Amino acid sequence: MTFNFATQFGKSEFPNPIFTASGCAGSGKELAQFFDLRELGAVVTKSIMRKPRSGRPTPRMAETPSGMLNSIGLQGPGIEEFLAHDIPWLKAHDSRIIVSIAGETIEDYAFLAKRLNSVAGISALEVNISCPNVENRGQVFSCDPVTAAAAIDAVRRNISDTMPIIAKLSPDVTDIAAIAESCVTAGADALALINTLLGMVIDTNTMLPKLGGKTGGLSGPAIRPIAVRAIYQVRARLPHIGILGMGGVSNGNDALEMVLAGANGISVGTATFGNPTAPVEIKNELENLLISKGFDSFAEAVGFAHRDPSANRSKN
Amino acid sequence: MTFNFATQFGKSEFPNPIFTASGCAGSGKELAQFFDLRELGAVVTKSIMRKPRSGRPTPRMAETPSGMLNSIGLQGPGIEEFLAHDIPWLKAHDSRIIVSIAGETIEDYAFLAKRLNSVAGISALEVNISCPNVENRGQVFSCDPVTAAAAIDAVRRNISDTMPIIAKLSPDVTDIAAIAESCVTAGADALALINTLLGMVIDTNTMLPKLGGKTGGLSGPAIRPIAVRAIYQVRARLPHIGILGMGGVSNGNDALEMVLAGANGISVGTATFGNPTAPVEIKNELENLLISKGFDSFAEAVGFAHRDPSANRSKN
Amino acid sequence: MINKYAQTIKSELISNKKVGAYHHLVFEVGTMASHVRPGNFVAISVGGPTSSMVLRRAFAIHRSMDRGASGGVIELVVAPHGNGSKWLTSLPIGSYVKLTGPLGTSFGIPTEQVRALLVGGGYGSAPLFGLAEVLKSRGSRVDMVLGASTAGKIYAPIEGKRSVNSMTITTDDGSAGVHGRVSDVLPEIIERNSCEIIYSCGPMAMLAAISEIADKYNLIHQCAVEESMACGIGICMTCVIPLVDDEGQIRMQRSCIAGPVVDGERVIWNTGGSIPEGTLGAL
Amino acid sequence: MINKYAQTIKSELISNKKVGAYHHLVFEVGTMASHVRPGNFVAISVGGPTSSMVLRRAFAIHRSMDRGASGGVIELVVAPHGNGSKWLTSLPIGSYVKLTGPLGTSFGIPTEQVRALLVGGGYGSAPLFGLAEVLKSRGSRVDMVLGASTAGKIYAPIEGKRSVNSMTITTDDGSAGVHGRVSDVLPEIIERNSCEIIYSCGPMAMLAAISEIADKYNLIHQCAVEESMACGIGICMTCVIPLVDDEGQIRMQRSCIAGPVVDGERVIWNTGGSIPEGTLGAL
Ligand SMILES: Cc1cc2nc3c(=O)[nH]c(=O)nc-3n(C[C@H](O)[C@H](O)[C@H](O)COP(=O)(O)OP(=O)(O)OC[C@H]3O[C@@H](n4cnc5c(N)ncnc54)[C@H](O)[C@@H]3O)c2cc1C
Ligand SMILES: Cc1cc2nc3c(=O)[nH]c(=O)nc-3n(C[C@H](O)[C@H](O)[C@H](O)COP(=O)(O)OP(=O)(O)OC[C@H]3O[C@@H](n4cnc5c(N)ncnc54)[C@H](O)[C@@H]3O)c2cc1C
Ligand SMILES: Cc1cc2nc3c(=O)[nH]c(=O)nc-3n(C[C@H](O)[C@H](O)[C@H](O)COP(=O)(O)O)c2cc1C
Ligand SMILES: Cc1cc2nc3c(=O)[nH]c(=O)nc-3n(C[C@H](O)[C@H](O)[C@H](O)COP(=O)(O)O)c2cc1C
Ligand code: FES
Ligand code: FES
Repeated sequence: MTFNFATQFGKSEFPNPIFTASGCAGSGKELAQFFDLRELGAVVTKSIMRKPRSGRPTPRMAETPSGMLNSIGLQGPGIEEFLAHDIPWLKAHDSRIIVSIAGETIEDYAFLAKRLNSVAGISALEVNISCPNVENRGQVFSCDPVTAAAAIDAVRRNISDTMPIIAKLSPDVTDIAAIAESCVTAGADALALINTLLGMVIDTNTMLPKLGGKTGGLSGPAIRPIAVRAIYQVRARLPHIGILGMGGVSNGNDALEMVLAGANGISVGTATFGNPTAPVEIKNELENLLISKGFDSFAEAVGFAHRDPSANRSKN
Repeated sequence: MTFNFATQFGKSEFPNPIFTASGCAGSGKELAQFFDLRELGAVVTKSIMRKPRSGRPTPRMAETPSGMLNSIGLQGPGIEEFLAHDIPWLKAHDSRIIVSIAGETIEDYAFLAKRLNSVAGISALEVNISCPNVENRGQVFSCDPVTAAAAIDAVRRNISDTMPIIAKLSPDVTDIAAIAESCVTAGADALALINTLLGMVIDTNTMLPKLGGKTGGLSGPAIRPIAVRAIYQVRARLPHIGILGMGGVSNGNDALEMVLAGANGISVGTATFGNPTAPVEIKNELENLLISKGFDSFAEAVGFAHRDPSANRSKN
Repeated sequence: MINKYAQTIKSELISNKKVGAYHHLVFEVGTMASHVRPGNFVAISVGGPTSSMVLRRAFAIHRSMDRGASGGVIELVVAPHGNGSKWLTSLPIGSYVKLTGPLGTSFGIPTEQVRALLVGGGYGSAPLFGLAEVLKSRGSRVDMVLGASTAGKIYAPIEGKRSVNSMTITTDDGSAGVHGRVSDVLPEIIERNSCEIIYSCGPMAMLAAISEIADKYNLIHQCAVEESMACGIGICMTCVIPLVDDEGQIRMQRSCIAGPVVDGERVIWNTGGSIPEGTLGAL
Repeated sequence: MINKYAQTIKSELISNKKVGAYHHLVFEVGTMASHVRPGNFVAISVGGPTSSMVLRRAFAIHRSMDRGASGGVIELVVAPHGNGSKWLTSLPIGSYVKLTGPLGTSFGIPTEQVRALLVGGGYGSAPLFGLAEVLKSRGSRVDMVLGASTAGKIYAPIEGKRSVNSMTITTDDGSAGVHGRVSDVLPEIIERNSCEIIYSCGPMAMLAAISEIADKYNLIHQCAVEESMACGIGICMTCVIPLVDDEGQIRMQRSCIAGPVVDGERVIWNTGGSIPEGTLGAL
């Protein structure tokens, strides 16, 4: 019997569960110089906004122990240029596409969903709600179950029922499972866990914050235990929802950890910065690990760590 | 002129700002085999509870990238045995003492404060409110401004006005500055920032959570950017409050980062596990760094990263 | 006071030889060597100055040699297991590591002659050879049983084999010695040699099985336990095991300072991943 | 397409020599060498397999040598700055590193003869010598100015010095050459040699000062910029600088793929840590 590596989010199928992470794959083109994008489950695009944005001043990065901070500030060309350039290129190269969108107002989310509704060739929408809400003192949408749901609701109402919505959550909250539940009630098919954690580095030479934007998002292996915990908690609360796991996955074993915790797919972000072919290597390693552990399909392994250990249903 | 390394929390003075971290120095005795405890600003004891507790099952630790998880579960002998053995030993060895207390109910906090009120030789109380509240579905006290304040209030009412209270907060919250404010209003003189972040590791051999207690607290260098951000945020909101910083400090430069962000003192935890003499080495490195940067006193450096960079009041 | 002689030093690796599944490592440790007792361990930093591994690794001291003024050495037997031990076993000689030791309790050695049975599992044999030497030097009879999953995981240097009165080997796969577990052969050896005391070191499950046998024959059983350790010096509370104290109270005690060598009778074995009923917090 | 020939390889360090404040490193890179153009850079993983440093470090390629079937080499000039570059410069020869290259844009080289002025600051001189060779091979005149804070930080190998028509050195502390900055000596050299184009590489403040001079004399100015880079291949958006595009629109563009070599005229210098007014998001 051949191993079935496929996965599903909402109504969309993917031949394997390894994706890029939003904001960590450029527009796809740049990575395509290192491997064929069709090898991945899908490319998740950088979060695209309504208007072009120049982002935050440099320096925009600081390396931290087993991680990094970034303060890109959602730099991007805006939805129109994105649809004119990036999407056609990805389609022409047969890449499966998950479009990540971000807004500053509920109206932005509605607008972006409506605009994308008419665009063919998109497998799912990832809705990045870890952005400051300009109408609410800059509080991040996903920090509150009500604003999180409002953003998801705005997307759901403006896009086809068959388009899977993956709500991307911030870990900087008191109860991530509650936010997840609220997003699902509002129409999300899946959760993307986790976005970066808010962090800061102070440059001890200048004795000032190192990043131009002062604070930045912490990513990389340092945050993996937080991500695994978030995935495990949300899987426990919502046994049947889709989960796209991410946060510090650097090899197949890391990916397996998240799958066992409950992820139906894995996005690879920071690891790609250190190694351009990381997503493909991780895909191959994960497949080999799952086979060596005796799983017949990827789906069988999802959430396997939630089983009762005394039942001893371990593989092999 | 000699450099003034002293610091203060509430009405208590300490000859230098380097402390142990609660739960990371045993009862003091064990570390005393590696250096003289009088060299430190103070020893912060493990969080002591009303009754003896056996803690969580093993394994209680998992190493993570640049960090570790622990799930000790507040194992301890209870307040009476602690007062009979640990405190007299520390006093006999002339160590300055900060007692950390933890409770499962508001009444526990009140009881512990009352019990400690009659004990001489304590420089401050650290109130660990990052513990599950058994009366409120096990939600951690410091996850909510109301329960956080209630715990601090219970301590304040039962202890002398002159005893400094340091409220120790969990970073696993949406708005740590709001919790900090609430604790200060309830009578805290200072904040201890940060306790561990909730994390999980899954053992890919057993395909089950690695820790006996499933989840654990993440500490070590991995979390330093989160700690620096929390300190910076709370310092910005509460310019005149005391802050005891901690989270991944492993050398003098790390300590300096937290001081510049706003810490009036630094606790060293996980670094001591990897190197028993870390606290003393960090103390010496920090002092040398501050002197080399032209500061006349430790106090001058606290929060220095908050200055307006264009004003160019940099040292040297 | 435990760890009375513990020091933290920079130590040079002067020999690194692969022996079966293990690496035999020799470190220069200066005066530390003179304080080592059989059963003690060292904690070593791994991965170098920019390592992502923040915790030290614990290794039993296989043997120590005090060479007076010229400085002593310790020998370790290390299995390349995870990233830390793999890093250590791949170090070229001449490398330096940060090392703290000697740590923990040691095997209690009677001053009179005894008939001792030493039982080791895998690299658990490492501390037993130093112990055997001391016992022999006091005129005791020493029988040794070493078990492992397979032949390559039996660590038994030739000098070591020669220094004991008898040596029995067991392997789970039958690739060397008796096909089976150490517990399969112990009763016969105990009876044949009228053993009076068992010293053991190895995986917890093996120690539990030996404890049962020691119980049955009413023998003293000193065993070196192994629990995940974050600090090795008694300050983190991660390494606890349930031990019965003098008043009969079970307490979660630190295996790094109340152990690694403990009285087998005092250990609550087979807790199945939970805290035994009636356990109190440790001191 | 940028980075068309970029490969990721395991590369052996075959020489590591300290030269003043720098290390001159030589790596075996096989066929990669044949694709290197002056101005390209490589990104190297640091710290080994259990490193806490997750990002690669960028280094300009000093020179590359294609040796056909026997495989090519590249040379780097590396300042031991932070943990990553210190790790790299302390590697013994025979070590392997993971390396991706050649990356980024290269200096544009006119097919006709030109009178070129090459200006380097600190290790910024590294890519200029390879460039000088190509220019000379096309019959161009090459004048070179190197500046640094102090003599030890001037990197100017003897062969390199010989291969240019003139070499001027400046140091901030006067320990070698002219006491002052490169910008102090440029006008005179430009006028004396009727330079037509400036190629530069060094700290941003120096490049800004050179741009001003290039402007004044109406010279083409190709400069290799240096911004903090997390990926080096265009996927992270950390390395952006404000560049004016063909339509006159300022965009935050990635210096790792739109650069490191850019047209000095297009850069908005001295932004004082903020985004220039009217800037749009990059493509
Ligand atoms: C008292 C004592 C004596 C030991 N003596 C020896 C010996 O002589 N030879 C030998 O090969 N091994 C010995 N071990 C086991 C050895 O410490 C572990 O194999 C080693 O720490 C694994 O580290 P790693 O980085 O390779 O594995 P990883 O799994 O990556 O380690 C991750 C973390 O878990 C801890 N850990 C993992 N396994 C163990 C374990 N079995 N015991 C304690 N901590 C563990 C590590 O110290 C580290 O902090 C001993 C352990 C103890 C407690
Ligand atoms: C295109 C380009 C070419 C370069 N060429 C050379 C060269 O030929 N020789 C040389 O010695 N150095 C060169 N540098 C600078 C070199 O990349 C940094 O000095 C080095 O990355 C510092 O790493 P570290 O670990 O020592 O320092 P750390 O400060 O510990 O580095 C932390 C992080 O910041 C990044 N970083 C720090 N300083 C710089 C910097 N100046 N530029 C970009 N990223 C930085 C690092 O890559 C790393 O991710 C070049 C940089 C760029 C962008
Ligand atoms: C440089 C950078 C840019 C990012 N940009 C985005 C983004 O535009 N939208 C988004 O939802 N997440 C963004 N992220 C977060 C990642 O998608 C991912 O959630 C996070 O980095 C954790 O995964 P990792 O540790 O594998 O990088 C970004 C992360 C990095 C490091
Ligand atoms: C093993 C262990 C035990 C701890 N026990 C306590 C405790 O009893 N009370 C408490 O307030 N914090 C406890 N902490 C948290 C530390 O005091 C500290 O806040 C945290 O570890 C971050 O600092 P570090 O990275 O320097 O360790 C513990 C941490 C560790 C690693
Ligand atoms: S290992 Fe830390 S107390 Fe034993
Ligand atoms: S360094 Fe990542 S885009 Fe330039």
